[in-house]
Amino acid sequence: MSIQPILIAAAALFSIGIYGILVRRNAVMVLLSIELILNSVNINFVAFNAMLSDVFLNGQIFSIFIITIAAAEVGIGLAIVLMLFRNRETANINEFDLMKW
Amino acid sequence: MSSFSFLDSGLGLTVVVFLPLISAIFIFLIPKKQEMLIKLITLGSAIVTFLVSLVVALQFDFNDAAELQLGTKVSWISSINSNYEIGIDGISLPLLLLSTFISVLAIIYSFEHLPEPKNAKGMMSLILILETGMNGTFVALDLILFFVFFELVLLPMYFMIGIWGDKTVRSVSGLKNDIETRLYASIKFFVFTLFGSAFMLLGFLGLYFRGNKTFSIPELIELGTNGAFTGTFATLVFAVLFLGFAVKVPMWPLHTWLPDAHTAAPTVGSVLLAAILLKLGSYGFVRIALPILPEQAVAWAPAIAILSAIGIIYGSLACLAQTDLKRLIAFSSVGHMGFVMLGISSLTSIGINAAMIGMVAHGIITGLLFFVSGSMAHTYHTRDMGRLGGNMKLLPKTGAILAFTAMASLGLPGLAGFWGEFMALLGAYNPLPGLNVTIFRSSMVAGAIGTVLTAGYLLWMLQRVNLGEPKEEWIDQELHDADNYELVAWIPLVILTVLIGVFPKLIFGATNDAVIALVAKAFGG
Amino acid sequence: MVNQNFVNFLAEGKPEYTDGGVIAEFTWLIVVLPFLAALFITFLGKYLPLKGAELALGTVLFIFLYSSALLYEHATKGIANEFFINVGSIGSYDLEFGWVVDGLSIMMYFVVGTVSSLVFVYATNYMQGEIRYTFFFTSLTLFAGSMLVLVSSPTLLQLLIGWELVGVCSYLLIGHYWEKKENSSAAMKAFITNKIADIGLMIGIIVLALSTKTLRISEILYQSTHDYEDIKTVAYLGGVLLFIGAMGKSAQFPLHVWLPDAMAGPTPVSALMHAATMVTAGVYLLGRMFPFYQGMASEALDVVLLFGVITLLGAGLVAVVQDDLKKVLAYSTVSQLGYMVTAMGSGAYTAGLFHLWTHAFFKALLFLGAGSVIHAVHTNNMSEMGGLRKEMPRTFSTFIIGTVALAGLPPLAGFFSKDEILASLNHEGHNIYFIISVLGAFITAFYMTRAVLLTFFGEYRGDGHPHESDKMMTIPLIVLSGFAIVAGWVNIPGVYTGFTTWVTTRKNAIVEYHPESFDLVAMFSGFSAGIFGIGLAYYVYQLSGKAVDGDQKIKIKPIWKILENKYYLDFIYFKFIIDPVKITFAKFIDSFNTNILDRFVNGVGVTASKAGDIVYKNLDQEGIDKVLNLSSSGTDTIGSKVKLIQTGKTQQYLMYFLVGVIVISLIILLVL
Amino acid sequence: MTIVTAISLDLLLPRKLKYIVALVSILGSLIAFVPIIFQYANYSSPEILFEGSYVIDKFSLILKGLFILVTYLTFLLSVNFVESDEYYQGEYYFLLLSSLLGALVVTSSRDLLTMFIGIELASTPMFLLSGWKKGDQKSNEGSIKFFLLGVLSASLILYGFSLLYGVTGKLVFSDIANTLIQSDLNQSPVTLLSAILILAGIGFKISIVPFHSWAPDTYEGAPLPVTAYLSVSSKATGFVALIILISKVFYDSGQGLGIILVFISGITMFVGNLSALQQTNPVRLLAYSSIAQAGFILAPMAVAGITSNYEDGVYASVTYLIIYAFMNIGAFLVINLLQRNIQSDDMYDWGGLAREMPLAGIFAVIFFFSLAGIPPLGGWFAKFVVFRSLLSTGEIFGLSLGIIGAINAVIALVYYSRISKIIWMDSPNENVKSNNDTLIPSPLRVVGFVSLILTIVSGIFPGIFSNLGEASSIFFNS
Repeated sequence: MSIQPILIAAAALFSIGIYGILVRRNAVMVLLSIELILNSVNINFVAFNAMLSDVFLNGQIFSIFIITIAAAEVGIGLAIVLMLFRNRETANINEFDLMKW
Repeated sequence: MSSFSFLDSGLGLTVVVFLPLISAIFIFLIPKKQEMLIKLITLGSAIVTFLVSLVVALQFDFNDAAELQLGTKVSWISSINSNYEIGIDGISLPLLLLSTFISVLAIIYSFEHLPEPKNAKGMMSLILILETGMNGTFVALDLILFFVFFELVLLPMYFMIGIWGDKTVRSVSGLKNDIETRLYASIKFFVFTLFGSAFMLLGFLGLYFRGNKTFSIPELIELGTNGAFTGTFATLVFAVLFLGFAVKVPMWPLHTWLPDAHTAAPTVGSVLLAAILLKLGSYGFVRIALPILPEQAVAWAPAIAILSAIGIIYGSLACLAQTDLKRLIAFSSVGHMGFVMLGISSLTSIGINAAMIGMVAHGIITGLLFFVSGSMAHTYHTRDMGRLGGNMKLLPKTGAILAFTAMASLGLPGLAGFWGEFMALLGAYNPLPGLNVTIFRSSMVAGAIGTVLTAGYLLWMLQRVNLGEPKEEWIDQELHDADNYELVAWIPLVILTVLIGVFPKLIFGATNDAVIALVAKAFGG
Repeated sequence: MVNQNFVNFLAEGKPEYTDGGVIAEFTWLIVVLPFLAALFITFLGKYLPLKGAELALGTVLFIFLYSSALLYEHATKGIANEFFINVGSIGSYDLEFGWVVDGLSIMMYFVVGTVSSLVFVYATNYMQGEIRYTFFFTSLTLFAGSMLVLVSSPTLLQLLIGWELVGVCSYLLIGHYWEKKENSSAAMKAFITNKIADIGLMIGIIVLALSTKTLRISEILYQSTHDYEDIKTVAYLGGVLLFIGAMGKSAQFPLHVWLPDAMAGPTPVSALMHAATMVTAGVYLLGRMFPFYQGMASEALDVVLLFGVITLLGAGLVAVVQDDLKKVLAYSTVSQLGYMVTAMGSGAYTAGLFHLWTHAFFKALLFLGAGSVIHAVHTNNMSEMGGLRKEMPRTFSTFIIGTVALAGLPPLAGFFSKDEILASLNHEGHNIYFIISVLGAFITAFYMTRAVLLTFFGEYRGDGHPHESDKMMTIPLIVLSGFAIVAGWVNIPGVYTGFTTWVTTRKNAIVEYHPESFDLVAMFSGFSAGIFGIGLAYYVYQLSGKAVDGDQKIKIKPIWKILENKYYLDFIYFKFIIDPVKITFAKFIDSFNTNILDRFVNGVGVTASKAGDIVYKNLDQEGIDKVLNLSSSGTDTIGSKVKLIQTGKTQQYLMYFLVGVIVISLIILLVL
Repeated sequence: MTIVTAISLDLLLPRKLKYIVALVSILGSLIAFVPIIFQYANYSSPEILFEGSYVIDKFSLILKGLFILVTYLTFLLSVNFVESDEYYQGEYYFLLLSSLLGALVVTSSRDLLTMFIGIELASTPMFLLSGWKKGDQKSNEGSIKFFLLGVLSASLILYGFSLLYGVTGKLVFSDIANTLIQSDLNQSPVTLLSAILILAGIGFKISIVPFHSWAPDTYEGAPLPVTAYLSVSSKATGFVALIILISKVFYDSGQGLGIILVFISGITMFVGNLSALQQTNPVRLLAYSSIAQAGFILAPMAVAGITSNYEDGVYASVTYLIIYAFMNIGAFLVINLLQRNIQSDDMYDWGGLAREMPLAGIFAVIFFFSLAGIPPLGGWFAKFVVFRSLLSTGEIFGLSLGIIGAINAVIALVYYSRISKIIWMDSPNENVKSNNDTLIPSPLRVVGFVSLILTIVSGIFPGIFSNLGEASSIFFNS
């Protein structure tokens, strides 16, 4: 089967993620959107791997690394969000604008 | 110039350049309390520096003044092929001596005359760093080295003006709220000069890349005089060099930082500024811009001549309008440096010689003028000539020296100032063949008129400050005439003024051959 | 253009002379000594019994003796020699000082020596108890030195130096009483006026030096008398420029304005500088360069002649209306200088110098006499004098001698010199000028007689009891009156013309007309003019009633007014030159500096920080909102998005990010 | 072997007791410095590990050395800060060290995967550290912004990588480059797109316009030592990655990229400097200044991208990085010192402070004017090599960028001179309370003098540093 649909799907996922990052107010949702982006990247890698029938499976290895790192990042992200929530009783990232000039 | 005849390993010059810096660092380590110790060390090192420079001068072979002597060439920044290359010839020697000498006097003066906030430690170390910068610029034969020293003087002067400067608040045209003179002046001075030199650095790099990757001035001169640099490239490079040097000189219309800096600076500061820092620019023209880019020099000479003529007239007229004593002298510097540049622009051996002696003379005379005016401002707590008067009666010694210096400054024959002016005019009447004679002769006439205006404002200044009956506000006041520190600092300059005036060979003896060689090499004239 | 018969003359060779031997070699002594003396007087004078006056006196006496010795040597052997010291070279030019010993300079040495010795003696008494007594002698000595530097100079360079030094000394001396503003202003006026003239001299020197490739006067003269091409081209220009310089020092119209004001100085100063020495510098310059003028720049001589004649008449007329005794003498000096310049202009080298020589003596005499009078009555105004001949017999008699000498009656000095000038004018065929000069002689006689009558005759109009001055003052008067009588006898046409040989004995030969015997036309007219002038004045101021009313009789209102205002020259200068420069231009430049240049510079700074403000606030911090708001104003769909987007900073930053990416990719993929 | 040392350190650390941690990590970072020196000393040829995906050459060694030294200084800076804040010491050092590890990895990484891991490893800990002042809302806010943008940038980088992989099927840079050339895809949209995405991602780390917006806030919020580290080390990491990628992967598709970079660096200078002019908060000022400096560091690479004369570019950038690192840390130190005495976000409260603490005053003069590039302080040489490499080819982009640089140097002087002016020339501000804490704790003293000496030496004998830069560039391109 051709690779285009998959790539398009990945791109779509990427864009949705971006949209989410920009539009959702809740920090958690933003984190999730980022997850989406990372997954789109994963799809890319796997798809390419398949397309190129890469014997070293570089793509798949890469995607595994990405998954792990994504997990770590979300962890950190949640930690920060928690901390914020503790201090501000809100997870709405748009309310964090102390440091206007 | 390409083949060096090293009489020694350049040790002497190295000492002359770096001894002050070293002692400055040493002074940093001495606790503030021991003022006397600090002052003595400073004075000692300055005197030693001066003596060493004298020794160097004695070693200098005057029959061979055209050659760069007593220098050395040690690898410095190998990766860009920039070397610690130093040496002196007849052109740089007098200026070097001037610089070391004036520094000594400046230090002697500031022994007892530190403006608020006293802090001898700071002031002394700044003077020493400044001296390193000045001496270094005069001996450096490598563009990068030259640049570093050229810039090294900025910081000390910036702080000298900014910390010890005049604290009166004044309004500045174009700025909404008023500002302390010293702050405005210091940053103006700093930014102006950096503006010039930042572009100058680009110019140096341009030369570096066209001149098969060397920063060595002698080698570049070799190349330049053999026409290596031509066309738009050369025009651009000369333009930026001009910018860098002309700001320092300062040439009209890049002079506006000067009056403010001088008015704001403490006495020692303005003395060093007038006596030596201004010379860095004109020296740069003679040492770098002219011989490396002769073609462009010829192309630019008329412009420079016109600017100088404007500077002369402009400066003198501005002087006539001043009520502030130090500001008046500052503007007079614009006029006098105009003569220097006029001489340089003529591109003849006469003109450039005139410029050289003009630099030295201006250094001595204007330095002295700033000494005197500074200490008067210190005594009267005002520089407003409207309030001064009868100074001759109140402070006879100071007044007498002021009068003498004013006479010297208006180019009185028999005193140092005369040679610079007269010979500059002499050079400008017959510029290098091929230059537009009309322009130069009219600039010469302008210069000649300038001499009259100069006499005018200086005599008027004398009339307002020195002569007449003292104003009653001073009569019952306790005013101190020049004390010994001041006299020790001033008398040598007076003597020097007379000596050079009567026996200009003191300067020409060194410069003439070098200048002739330079002109012959660069312009074949 | 080259004066042809002159070149022919040269073929015949120069007059005889020797190198002068030791006495010439050591002439530098008289030049250097005054400066040393001045130094000592300044620093040690206070501690000496006579407050340093003795040092000054010793110096000038030495000068006097040495110069008389020289003069004797010269009169007997004839000396022409010059010595050079190299003080450095610039380019191909040697800068040389030195001293020249020849007829001209020796004559000047002698004049300077004699007059200054007498004036110094006079001054020791006259200045007694005056403020800054010691410093006065310092500057007086300095002045003598500078004058000697000037007249002894073998190079144009040294000439210029002496020239300006003389100017400065005059500044010091005129402004001696600088507590009062008008005095220091007068000093400034003198200095600046001279400085202006010096532009001419400077440029003239530059022109000549560059065209002849040398600064040595004798060399320049040699070239100009041997038809060198380079100098020929600039000869006229150079000649006129040099003369402009001379106009300054020798107070030629219209640059004479400084001299009358210079009377603000103490009288001895006026006697020394503004009668005998300083003002003769210009004439000396013309004399020194005379071969050049004759050889190359004879057109320039016409200019010289013109100005000379104008001066001698104009100044003479003004002298008539002066009430200030010293002013009368001042203007008469100007007019006499006019005579000398006229002589030079008419090519009468010897005549000019001869008048310089005689005039030096009797004018010094007159000034000192006036000083003695003023010293007695404490005023300068003749309207407050009168009848002093009884109180001050010696002053009176000597003053009379001076007057007669000046009026040009035989056998006194003035007669011979003035006669020679008239003779040469007549010989050269300058008829109008001749007539004017005769008229000038008449006027001279008139105003001098007027002065005498107003001062010494009638009854005393001032207050207090004037009495004869001290010996120290009267002796110089007597000596000088002696000179005023005999000085003319050294050059009597047909009888004894020693003076001519003196001054023409120099390295560069002079050719000119020497009257073999008296030119009767000239002699008669000059003489009668003198007599007539005296007679008329005597009639107006003595026979017909009181002397003070004399002015009223001859007063022709308009002319009188013009004269009293000195042709409005000062007015014009101040109105149209000094004030504009000093006030208008200067102010303009200053405001230009602060309001244009500085404002511009500061403006750059301000603009930078403004730009910073914009960049930071609008672009860096909320620019994206702005951009999007702009774009959003279009369609609602975006607008709705925008509402979502621009709500907070974090997402705004994210927005930045992506917009950045998109923009860049667009640029790369589409543009590049 | 360097990396081994570093890893072993991290493994060691958490088990240690808290108060030792600081000591150990400081010592550790020093120890880690030793093998670097040895390796550099007896360097023969690049060591290639994991079939070319991890290379130790002079370039990497020099930068490793830089990173370790910087981290060491950061530790010293931190000591007092961490002590003032009672808990989580171990973690603090651990996080810094792991970030260092990431940086070290990046220097030698020669394939997509390693580089990605390195970058992540370097940046992830910083997210936490920037939020270290838990009570402080600014700190939180800074960290969340930092985090979100960071992750976004990471994902962009990843997307770019994935595209590259997709196009070539390789991970190792050299292979990728070869494939790109062989099947000449250098100018193909996909390659360029990936290049852009990667550039954007890295642009975030080196905070160039328009990816800089997080920097001021995060810098302001984060604890000062962390800020110093951010502005020096992680910026450097980004640059290392950028340098490697441009000159190893995209060196033939440079044209368009280069031109874009030229514009970016020009704009970055202007935005950074002009914004810095407006700052009264010293940290924000330094933030913007570091943005402007990024523009300077980027410039040579940008021009190199156009002329594909990478040696000069790398040489200039690396030299600049090295000198910049020390003077910038010094600058942060100065802020730290002054704030210890007068706790304020407005530097105008520090009027005349130098009278009380002259040493800090001298530090301020040296470091800030060095940043401004005034001889004989190190900064001038950094700027000089940049100008040199810009003018070296004499083509128009370089020239114009040089002129822009010159103008910016002048602008920068104004705000760099401001702090010195305030503390030396202004009169003390009465209504500011000072906790008269003028004495300087020894760790900070050490930091101060180390960076002082390095700054001055690099100014007076720039030979040393420029040799490092040169060596790195030459061996790097071999």
